[in-house]
Amino acid sequence: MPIWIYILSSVIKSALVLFILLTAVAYTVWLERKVVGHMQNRWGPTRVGPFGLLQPAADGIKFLFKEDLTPPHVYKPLFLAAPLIAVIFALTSIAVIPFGNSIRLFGYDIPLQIADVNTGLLLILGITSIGVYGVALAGWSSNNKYSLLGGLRASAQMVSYEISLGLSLVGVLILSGSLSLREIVDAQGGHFWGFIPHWNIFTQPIGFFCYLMAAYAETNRIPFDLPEAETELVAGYHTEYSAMKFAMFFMAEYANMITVACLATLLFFGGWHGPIFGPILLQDLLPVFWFAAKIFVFLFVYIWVRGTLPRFRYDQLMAFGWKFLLPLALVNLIATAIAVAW
Amino acid sequence: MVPLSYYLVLSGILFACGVAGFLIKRNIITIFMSIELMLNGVNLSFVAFAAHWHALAGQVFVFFVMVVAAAEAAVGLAIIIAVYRTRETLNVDQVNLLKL
Amino acid sequence: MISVHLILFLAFGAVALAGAINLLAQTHPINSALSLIAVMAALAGEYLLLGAEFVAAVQVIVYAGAVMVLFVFTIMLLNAGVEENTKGSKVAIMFGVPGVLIGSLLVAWVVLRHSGTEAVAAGALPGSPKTLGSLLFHEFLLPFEITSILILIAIMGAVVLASKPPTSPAAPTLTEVVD
Amino acid sequence: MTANLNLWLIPVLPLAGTAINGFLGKKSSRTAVSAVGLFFSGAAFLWALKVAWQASSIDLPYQEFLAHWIRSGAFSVDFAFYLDQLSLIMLLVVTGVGFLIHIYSVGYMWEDPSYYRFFTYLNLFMFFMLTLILANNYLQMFIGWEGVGLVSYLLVGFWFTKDSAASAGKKAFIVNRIGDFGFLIALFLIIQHFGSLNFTQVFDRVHPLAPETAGAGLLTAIALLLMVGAAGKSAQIPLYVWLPDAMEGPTPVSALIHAATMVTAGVYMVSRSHVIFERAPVALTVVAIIGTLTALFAATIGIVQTDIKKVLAYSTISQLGYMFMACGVGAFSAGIFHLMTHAFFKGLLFLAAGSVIHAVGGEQDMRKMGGLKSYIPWTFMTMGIATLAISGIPPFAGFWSKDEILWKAFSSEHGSWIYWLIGLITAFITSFYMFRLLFMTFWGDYRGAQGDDHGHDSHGSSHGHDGHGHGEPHESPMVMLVPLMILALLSVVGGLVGIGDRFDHFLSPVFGTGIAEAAGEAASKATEYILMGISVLVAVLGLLLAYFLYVSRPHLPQRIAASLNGFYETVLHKYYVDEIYAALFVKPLIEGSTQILWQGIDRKVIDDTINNAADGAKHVSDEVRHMQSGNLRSYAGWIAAGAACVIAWMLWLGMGLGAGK
Repeated sequence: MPIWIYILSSVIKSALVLFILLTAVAYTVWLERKVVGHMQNRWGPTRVGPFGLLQPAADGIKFLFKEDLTPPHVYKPLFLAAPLIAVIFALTSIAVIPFGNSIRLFGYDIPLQIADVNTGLLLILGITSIGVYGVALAGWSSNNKYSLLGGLRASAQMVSYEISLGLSLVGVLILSGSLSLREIVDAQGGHFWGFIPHWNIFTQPIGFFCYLMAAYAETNRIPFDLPEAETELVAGYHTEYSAMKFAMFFMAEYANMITVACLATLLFFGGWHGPIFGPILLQDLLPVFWFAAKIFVFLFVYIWVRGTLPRFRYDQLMAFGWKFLLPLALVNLIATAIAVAW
Repeated sequence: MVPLSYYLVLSGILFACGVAGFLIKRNIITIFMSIELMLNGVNLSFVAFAAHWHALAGQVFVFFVMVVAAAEAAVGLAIIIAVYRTRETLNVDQVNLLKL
Repeated sequence: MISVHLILFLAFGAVALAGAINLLAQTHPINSALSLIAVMAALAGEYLLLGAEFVAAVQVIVYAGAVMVLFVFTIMLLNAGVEENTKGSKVAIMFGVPGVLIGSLLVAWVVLRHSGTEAVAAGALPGSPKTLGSLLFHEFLLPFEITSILILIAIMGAVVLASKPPTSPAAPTLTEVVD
Repeated sequence: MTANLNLWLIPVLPLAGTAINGFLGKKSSRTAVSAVGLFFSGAAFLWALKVAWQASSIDLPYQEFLAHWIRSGAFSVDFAFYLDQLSLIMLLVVTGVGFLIHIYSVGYMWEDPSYYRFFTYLNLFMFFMLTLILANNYLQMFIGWEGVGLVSYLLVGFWFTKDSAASAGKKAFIVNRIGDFGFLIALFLIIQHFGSLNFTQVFDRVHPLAPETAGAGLLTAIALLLMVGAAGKSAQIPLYVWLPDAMEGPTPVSALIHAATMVTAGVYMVSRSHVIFERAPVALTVVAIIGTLTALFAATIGIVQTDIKKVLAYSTISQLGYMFMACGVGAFSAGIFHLMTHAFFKGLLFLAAGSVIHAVGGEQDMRKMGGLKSYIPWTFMTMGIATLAISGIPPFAGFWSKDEILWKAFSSEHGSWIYWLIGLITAFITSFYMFRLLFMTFWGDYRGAQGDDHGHDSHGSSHGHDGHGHGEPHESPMVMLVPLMILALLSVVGGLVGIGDRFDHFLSPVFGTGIAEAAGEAASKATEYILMGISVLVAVLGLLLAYFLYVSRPHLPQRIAASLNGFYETVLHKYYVDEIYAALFVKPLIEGSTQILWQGIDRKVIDDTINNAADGAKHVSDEVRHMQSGNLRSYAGWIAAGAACVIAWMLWLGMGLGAGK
């Protein structure tokens, strides 16, 4: 295709994806409040719009119009930079995520993916690993002991669980023999003897478990949300933040959740694979639907876990990461390698 | 197409900056960072040469350098922490007693 | 595409240089650390230009993602402030800086004189993970194993060194050693 | 060598005694110490007797291998023992006389504060001496050689608190070193040219060589060097000076080491290597001349000595001279014969002298004695016998051996009438001064101080014999007298073994029915008897002269001395030999060492080199130290500068190569 079409399509896809993502973030928040509310015998947001569906918009407006105050004694440049770093890297990592096969528009078949990097997985890992800086710097720059502790915890925890995360993925990589997400998904097409889908979750249950745990820790979600443990450190690393900056951290967290969900779907649940039927257009859109559905499931699980589990102690967190999760991932890796070698 | 010498010059400058940082910075952590900077400069020349001579060994070397750098960072920062515990300072100019 | 390649090279190089110089210019270690991260990211870009995509990814993950996080962590832990400007050593100024200048000038001269103008194509040498892996596990197996032993020793050393009091900050120092 | 004689026991037994006494003696009682000492030396003696008895039944020489010692290439040395007639005789003499002297020492040293030390040394001496005798190679012999030298040093300086004793010990040691030097060089020559030190091997390789009649050669050199060693050990000119001073040691030591056994080691060594000497006529002549001169020289000094032990010391030297004269004329068996008899009567003389000294309470000056024969009859009798024996009055032992030597000196083809004449004169002088000693000591009336201090405290407090004040001279205890009597008996009958050349025949397997024998047949029996008569006559003349001068006319000697004053003085001062040596060797040595070696080389060269090096290093490091300021950044600065230099250098090299291409 000509270069301009390539660029044009990229721009359009980027805008589209960004819009969808932000919306998703917003409604994930709404969903969380609703679900947790019901779990706790509450209604959750109801006032703004039917079922409080407009609540996210209200929140956004509120964030936007709140006074953006910067406390004295903070280290300004980094205090300002930290939320940007967090949100930017959170949003960037979505760029390499494929939502489905390519679709034909105007005679060109356009891949449903912003950038098809053949080491996409590594890229995502790298971006998430850089995302740590957002939290850490926020905690340090806001010159407040709670924030600092939060930042320290965040950086330590993220760096620790990154290892388990990477190792838990290696099993999948061995099976699919590629780092390109698209190829990984393609490798999961088809079924075992007819009816069981050829998904990695069935061959890599331990790997999936490790991934899930590590991902929860990476995203600082319950039960691993030590960096913002409100009972100990007022609000952790974003204690000093308010208004839009706080919103950025918020968005970053949920965007990361979505990225994780996408990765889980792609790596373990066969991505957009699913029953295809109906007319051409439907056939083109169904994969995206399946993909979204799977992501929704994961988000729900996130919320569910939050509603259910208590918070770890920090030493328990570290012990779990280093003494249980990492060895488990290693065992899984070795087992997979042996199995493949046969 | 970029001449090889550009890469080499770039890496050389980075390395020189590292050395200079080692020379003029007082903070022990910064000095440590300048060491990492030197290593990065070397890595760049490794990769450039690898591409120039079509020898992947260069990139493998980069891995080893990285691994060593990581290990060094771990031990070095642990040492820095230990030093800070005893001297209460990170300024190398004040850490000039050979034993304490 | 030649021009694009050159432009990208110059851009990344400019970032790297700016970062390196900023590393020297800044008086606060955290700023130096961030500028160093910038340098590493830029170098990752250069690696991509050279086709060493895997190296680039590892550069980002290990260096930018782990080693530097460790640095930042240490800075935060020790709450390192702006470095005071002490008159430490005349030697470093009298001999060191001229030495650096002379040495780098000599090297630059040699490089420019002898390396000629052979161009390196963009992605000249695609270092795909597969090939690198096979190389690493076949020809460089022994160094690989030795390195792993080195890492093991480094882990233990870090733990021993940093874990004087019971509240040990050593746990994170282990992390990047492993990835 | 069918039977196993276990020769090794003989040296090892005294060594065990040494160990026990040396380690435990300090704590244990005198009785225990003496019991140990006597037991082990006696056991050695008994074993030696058993060996002698067995040896008659087996064929000698008998060798006994113990262990490998040195094995370097073709050259090897073993710990092994060698027994033939020669070493058998030495064995019996050493163990027998040694044992007797052990017994005697019990009485003599009883009150000495370091009694156990004395017996430790005595046993140690027995060990080394027996090693020397039984060695089957020169190196093992050399061990014994050095060992006896060491023990001699220890025993001469036994009362080391006394200055004269200490210095006498040192003198003995040093003078012996000179001799050992020659001995060692001889050994090196032997190793170089014969590739072995084993007696049998060396002699087998020497045998085919023709005698070096025409001038000097290798064998002559070896023989002369060996003779140097022998002269050192056996106190021959010019190395005899240590022996008179060695009298500072306890009297039993003088008897055992400096009369009976050790000093004869030289003679033993020379006759042991007779094969070499017989092929070096020049060396033989030198030996003979040295022996003869020593005999005469020492005898003349002996005349005027007044210290009873000094007299005996000089007579020992002169008797040793006789032995070397015998060896020099090729009559080794005669030398050994005289060695044996001399061991008997000279040992006896010393012990008797010791008994006399003991009687008069540590007094050694004969002018303070006299008239003792009524006080100490046993000592008098035994000493008289010994005197008759040494003077060569038949039928006592000395007569036979000395007459044998004189006859050989006259008749052997190596000998000449000059040796005989000098030997005869020496014999005359010998009998004169020996009887002088006897008369001055036992005749006349007691000139010693009664009860009060016993003259010069030559033995000081350490002697332990002035512990109880001597009222008047008293006889020694039985433990001291018994050895005297036994030795007296031996001095009477000991010579009879030599009648009719039986001794010669006994030793002939060792020395071969060599030159001396043939010569003996050549000369007629008549001459032999005439010469024999002359020597007896001379001896009697000496006796009469001594009686005339010291008994009937006691004041004559002073007048004679006064009349020929200068000569008398010279002789009294032993011809000023010590002074000459001091002037010639000792003082230049000390001066040289002080001025050149110590002040010059050690202080100026060595010390200054070291010190200056240290100071230089100190100064340099004072400067360089500033480099190591402990400041990290300055280190980095040095590194950077060095790196720049290295880069420049490598570039320069690259230039050179580029230019080269």
